[in-house]
Amino acid sequence: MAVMTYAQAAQLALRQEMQRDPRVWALGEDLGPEGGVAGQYLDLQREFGRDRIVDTPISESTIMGSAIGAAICGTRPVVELRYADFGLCAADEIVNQAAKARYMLGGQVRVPVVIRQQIGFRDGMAAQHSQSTEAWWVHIPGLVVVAPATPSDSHELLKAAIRCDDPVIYMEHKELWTTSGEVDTAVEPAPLGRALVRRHGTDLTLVTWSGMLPDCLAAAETLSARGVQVEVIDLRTLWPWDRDTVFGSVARTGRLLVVHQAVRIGGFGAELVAETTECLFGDLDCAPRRLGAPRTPVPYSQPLEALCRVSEAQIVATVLAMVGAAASTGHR
Amino acid sequence: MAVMTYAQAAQLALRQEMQRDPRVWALGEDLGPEGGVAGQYLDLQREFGRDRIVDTPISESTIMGSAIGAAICGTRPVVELRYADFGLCAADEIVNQAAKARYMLGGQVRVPVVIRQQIGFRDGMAAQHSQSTEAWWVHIPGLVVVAPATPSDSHELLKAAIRCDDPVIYMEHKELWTTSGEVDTAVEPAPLGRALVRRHGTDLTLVTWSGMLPDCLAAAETLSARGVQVEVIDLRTLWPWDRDTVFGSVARTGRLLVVHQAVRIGGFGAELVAETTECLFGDLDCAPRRLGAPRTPVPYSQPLEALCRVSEAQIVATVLAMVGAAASTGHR
Amino acid sequence: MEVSVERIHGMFQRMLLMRAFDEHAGDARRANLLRGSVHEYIGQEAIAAGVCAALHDRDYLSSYHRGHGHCIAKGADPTAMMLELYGKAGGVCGGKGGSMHVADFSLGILGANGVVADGVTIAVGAAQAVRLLGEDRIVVAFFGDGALNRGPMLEALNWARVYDLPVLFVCEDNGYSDRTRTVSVTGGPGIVARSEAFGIRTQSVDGNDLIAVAHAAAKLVAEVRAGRGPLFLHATTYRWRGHLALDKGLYRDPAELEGHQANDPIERVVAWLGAHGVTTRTIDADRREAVAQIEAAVAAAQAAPLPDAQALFTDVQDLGAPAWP
Amino acid sequence: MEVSVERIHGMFQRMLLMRAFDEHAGDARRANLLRGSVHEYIGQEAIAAGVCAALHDRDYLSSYHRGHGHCIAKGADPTAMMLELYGKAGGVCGGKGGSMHVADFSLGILGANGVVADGVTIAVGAAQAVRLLGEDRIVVAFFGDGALNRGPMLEALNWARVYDLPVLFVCEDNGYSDRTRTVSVTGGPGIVARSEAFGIRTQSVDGNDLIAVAHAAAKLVAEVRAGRGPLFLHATTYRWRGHLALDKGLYRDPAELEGHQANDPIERVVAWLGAHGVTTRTIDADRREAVAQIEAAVAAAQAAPLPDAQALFTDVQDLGAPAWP
Ligand SMILES: Cc1ncc(C[n+]2csc(CCOP(=O)(O)OP(=O)(O)O)c2C)c(N)n1
Ligand SMILES: Cc1ncc(C[n+]2csc(CCOP(=O)(O)OP(=O)(O)O)c2C)c(N)n1
Ligand SMILES: [Mg+2]
Ligand SMILES: [Mg+2]
Repeated sequence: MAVMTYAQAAQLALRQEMQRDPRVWALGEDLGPEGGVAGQYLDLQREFGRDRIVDTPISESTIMGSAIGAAICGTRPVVELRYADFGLCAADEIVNQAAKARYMLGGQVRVPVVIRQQIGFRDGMAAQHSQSTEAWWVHIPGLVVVAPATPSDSHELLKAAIRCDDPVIYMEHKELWTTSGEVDTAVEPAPLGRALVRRHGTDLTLVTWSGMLPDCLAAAETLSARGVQVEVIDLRTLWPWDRDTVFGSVARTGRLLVVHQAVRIGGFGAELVAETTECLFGDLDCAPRRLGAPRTPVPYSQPLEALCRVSEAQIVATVLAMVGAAASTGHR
Repeated sequence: MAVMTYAQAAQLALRQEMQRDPRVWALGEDLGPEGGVAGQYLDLQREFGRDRIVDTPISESTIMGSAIGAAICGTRPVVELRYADFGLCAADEIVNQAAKARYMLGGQVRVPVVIRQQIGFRDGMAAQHSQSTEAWWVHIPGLVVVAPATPSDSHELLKAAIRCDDPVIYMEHKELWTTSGEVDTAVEPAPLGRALVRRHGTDLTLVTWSGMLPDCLAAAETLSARGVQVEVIDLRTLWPWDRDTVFGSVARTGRLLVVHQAVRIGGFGAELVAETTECLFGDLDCAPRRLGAPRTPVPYSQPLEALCRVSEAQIVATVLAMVGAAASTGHR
Repeated sequence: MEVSVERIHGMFQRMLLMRAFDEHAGDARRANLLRGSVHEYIGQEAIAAGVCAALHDRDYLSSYHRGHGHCIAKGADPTAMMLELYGKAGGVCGGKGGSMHVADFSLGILGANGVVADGVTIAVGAAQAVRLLGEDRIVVAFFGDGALNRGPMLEALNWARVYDLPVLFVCEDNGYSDRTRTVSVTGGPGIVARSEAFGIRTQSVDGNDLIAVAHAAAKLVAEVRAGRGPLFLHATTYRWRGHLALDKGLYRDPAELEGHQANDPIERVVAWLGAHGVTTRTIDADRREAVAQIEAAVAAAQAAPLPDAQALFTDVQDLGAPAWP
Repeated sequence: MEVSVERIHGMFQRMLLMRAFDEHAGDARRANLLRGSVHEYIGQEAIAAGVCAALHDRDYLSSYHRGHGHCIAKGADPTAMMLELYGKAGGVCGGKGGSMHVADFSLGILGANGVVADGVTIAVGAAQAVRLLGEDRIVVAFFGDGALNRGPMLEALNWARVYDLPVLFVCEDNGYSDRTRTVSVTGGPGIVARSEAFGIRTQSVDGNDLIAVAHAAAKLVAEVRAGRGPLFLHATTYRWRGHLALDKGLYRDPAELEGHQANDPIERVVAWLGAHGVTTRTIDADRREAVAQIEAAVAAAQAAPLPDAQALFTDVQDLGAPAWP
């Protein structure tokens, strides 16, 4: 065990995997000079050389396309696309090639590539550097989607993603890089697709992931003091998501709230709510709800950006309304 | 009134708008030689010249980027991206520039551009030429999303899209090009954002759009013979979608089924189900459901492709299950 | 570097196979026996034959939408390919890919591709894998003249030069990008100037002259193998058919087509082989053999079973069910 | 084409303003008074000043992430820009854009841009609009050396040539792409070879020499205006600061920086103006005036009100509510 930041944990995971498997390598812009925008590649070029920590031209299409070629030919590339916004510059390669190659070629190849794209708001990065696009990738057959929320998961899930034989969209949150916590540095990575119950509760199931986890836990704390016990589930893997954990919880609590930083309309919360409603309609005590950003581009100015964020207060108020509404109508 | 195909109606709409407004023009690959892949630009280059029907290089990024520049500088471009799959080659330009320019620049500009992307299966086009990506665009603030299902709408909605001052993702379905029907050639375009009830019914609300409309109407016919009256709503505009019409109907029928050809997981059906559940929970007689393609790439082989399609039989069975389930548990 | 008559004869036989394959594929598509997009390679066969003859089985090849010829030239089994076009279970991709995705990984064929230029970015990545794994292979990327206007293609040229990758780029310049004349949408001095601007030495060749292509390819492939890549071969040619089987090519002047048909790469090899002692009888036998082989492939394809329903759900990805109840 | 001392003097004043603006912007970002990414233009001012002096107000300009200088050079109000950086309601974009999206459409400034090269594709489209509307304007697109490796940039060069558009491309070659030396990720003979490969006549200039830039730009702009475009200006320069305000630039040799600082484009104009009869007193007054103007802008920005909450929901799009209850 060691205490380290989310960025350090990510660096350690990649380092360990590169030591373990010579086929693992990474490519992207500016990985060498200062170890990436958050230091998540710090010192790795020194250790593994310029052929395994590859500094690339500003060529997102080819960064992605070449990684696909390298993946189907026996290596395991880790692609750094920096911001999820720039991930859109490689959307064609991700969707039309990486996600489909195995299927289209009738299983002749696999595409073991990790596609790192940072998501979320941070400090006025504005409309072109703040998006959370996880819903897009969940919709695309062939992709696995992972979003770690803690230093421990930053370590463990990156390792798991690197060992996955299929393309993994791996979304790190900009605001989490500097958070720190305990990391079991010797851990064997857990299988992808498992959620974690971060807090147990009986009154309502709150499903979240990535950058919203701290706010959700804080809200749960506040609510606990007011007598409402919220079960907080950190989804960790968005595709495939952990139905057993979520459904098991909702079946007990009868209430579902999904919280994410992405735009609410068309976000992944819609899928979770729709699927849960289809499967557990009879168990629901009130309408499942979703909280997310309004359907506006992310503004630069601080007070406006703040309004786009789901706040702890909003979570608390929503939970109270859901619990109260159910209380007033009683079990149906 | 005239009888014409969906492709002819689209051609007529563009022709009329180009005659009406000299700032309207179109660009894309192969618009001139044979009038586009479906003849939807037939003869227009002859009428309007190569400067207004522009044949472009295979440069999706610049097709889209240049249209944005031309739109903010006083013209009204219609962009032909051919298949929605290739639309991904311009995802960055669509999302990071077209959708956000007006907002980021504080309202200094508008981006009146129509972005045509064909969706859907047709006859073995396989994994890279069959996708329906409407859910992606609905999730992006700044975009309007339109999907006509009939020749009449192919005419009317394209005109409306061209007159819209914001970027419109305009999705035509490959299988609809050759369908024919009555078109009021002199019609003034209706406002975007209005659904049409294609069939009235009292037992269940079926919401659909684009290529699935014919199958849904056929299923409704079959169901009617079995005593189940389905209300079929053609959404036409996916963002903003017509809440009044959908909610009004669901409030009456108590049941919602969404049918689309896109992958079910993460599709736009999830948003419709989630939002309707949040707003009309107390009015629902059974769990709302969604039908869509499985989460697999689209296979080439005919029987496999057929299995990806939502069939009339599947719609009928689902509706019967929903109506029956509700009947057995009674109004709650 | 001299290429023997025997080897040219072998390449010629492959060309006949490509021709027969696509004659059938085009007709079958027009007869609605096949589905989707079928892009015939007819008229361009000398390029695939000449280039692939210089390759080893272990070398990688990436192709584009007009990909049947490259697969055959690299040694793929025409029967398994034909099954693929017929969407059958035994097809090279189990019937799930179709014409635009034919591939045979056991022969290093990374696949045809439905997105213009994407195969090229994949090819440079394959070369990076070769480098990283210390393997003795090279990579050949085929693409059309239209691809040179797509950003990813141009990025990939830069990429190959930056990392000095063992790639041979082969541009099959048939003058058309779909229904548009490529020259009308291509600025500046042209394709060779572009590749050279990225520091990639480029050679032009008459792509309808098998002997010339074979010589050029043998030299360039040897250089790439020796670590002097990336290099670029620009081969001029012409496609006889429409852009795809259902395109009648009406935007072309019939005289233009006739001129090019008179320059049939197959008949040019026939003449050369004749001049080098191969008898008409042998050549006629070759022709019959190619047609017979494709007829057998078609018969096999037509008789073969369609995929099982459950194939829909295999090879999507290891994690997660493609369809929840 | 001769550029008068008076006009050079005017350009010099703009350079001082750019310098003062970005001195403050960088410091303010480091002091966390500003947010997001702030890319200082310090050291590159002669390019914007020299090029924009050749433009009319009605001409269009598109910029990139390092965009403050271009806006000032084109005549944008530094106060409204500073308000934007401070996220204030009266900012050029109402505080919703910030440093990476400064723009003033009334002066033809289409905006800075957060995505490398995207401003260039927008610029060629602006030129298409000019053509279609029969307007008398030209378009200037500024971008960095790193952009030349992005596909859309290369596509846009082809595009401008194919349609013979009235565009002047201006590459500000400061040797770095973020923290990476551009030469290490750029294959072949370089930038000029690339633009010329697309048939775009290209001129190189010492981008730290205002006089040279001004002369070159005057000539090239006149040519583009006369319909002889597109053309390309390749201006070599150096950025003194890190890639962005929070980057200390530790990957650079301090000696490299010092060498370039000795080549300060501002001090070079000072020397030239001195040699052409402008007094030290005048120049000192200019310097004070620039600093004073920026100080006033900062004071105004700091005093100005933040946007109202409802600004969040304006200018998204005409149809549909951004947030349903
Ligand atoms: C990114 C992308 N844009 C457009 C298309 C549609 N398309 C398919 S082939 C083709 C023309 C390609 O021309 P070229 O590269 O010269 O190859 P050829 O067909 O002549 O062999 C086009 C535009 C596509 N498949 N991918
Ligand atoms: C498509 C895209 N990829 C990556 C980035 C991140 N990024 C911002 S600026 C930059 C370097 C640009 O270098 P150059 O074009 O030379 O401009 P300079 O910063 O030197 O002025 C990079 C990689 C981006 N903004 N957009
Ligand atoms: Mg071609
Ligand atoms: Mg630079």
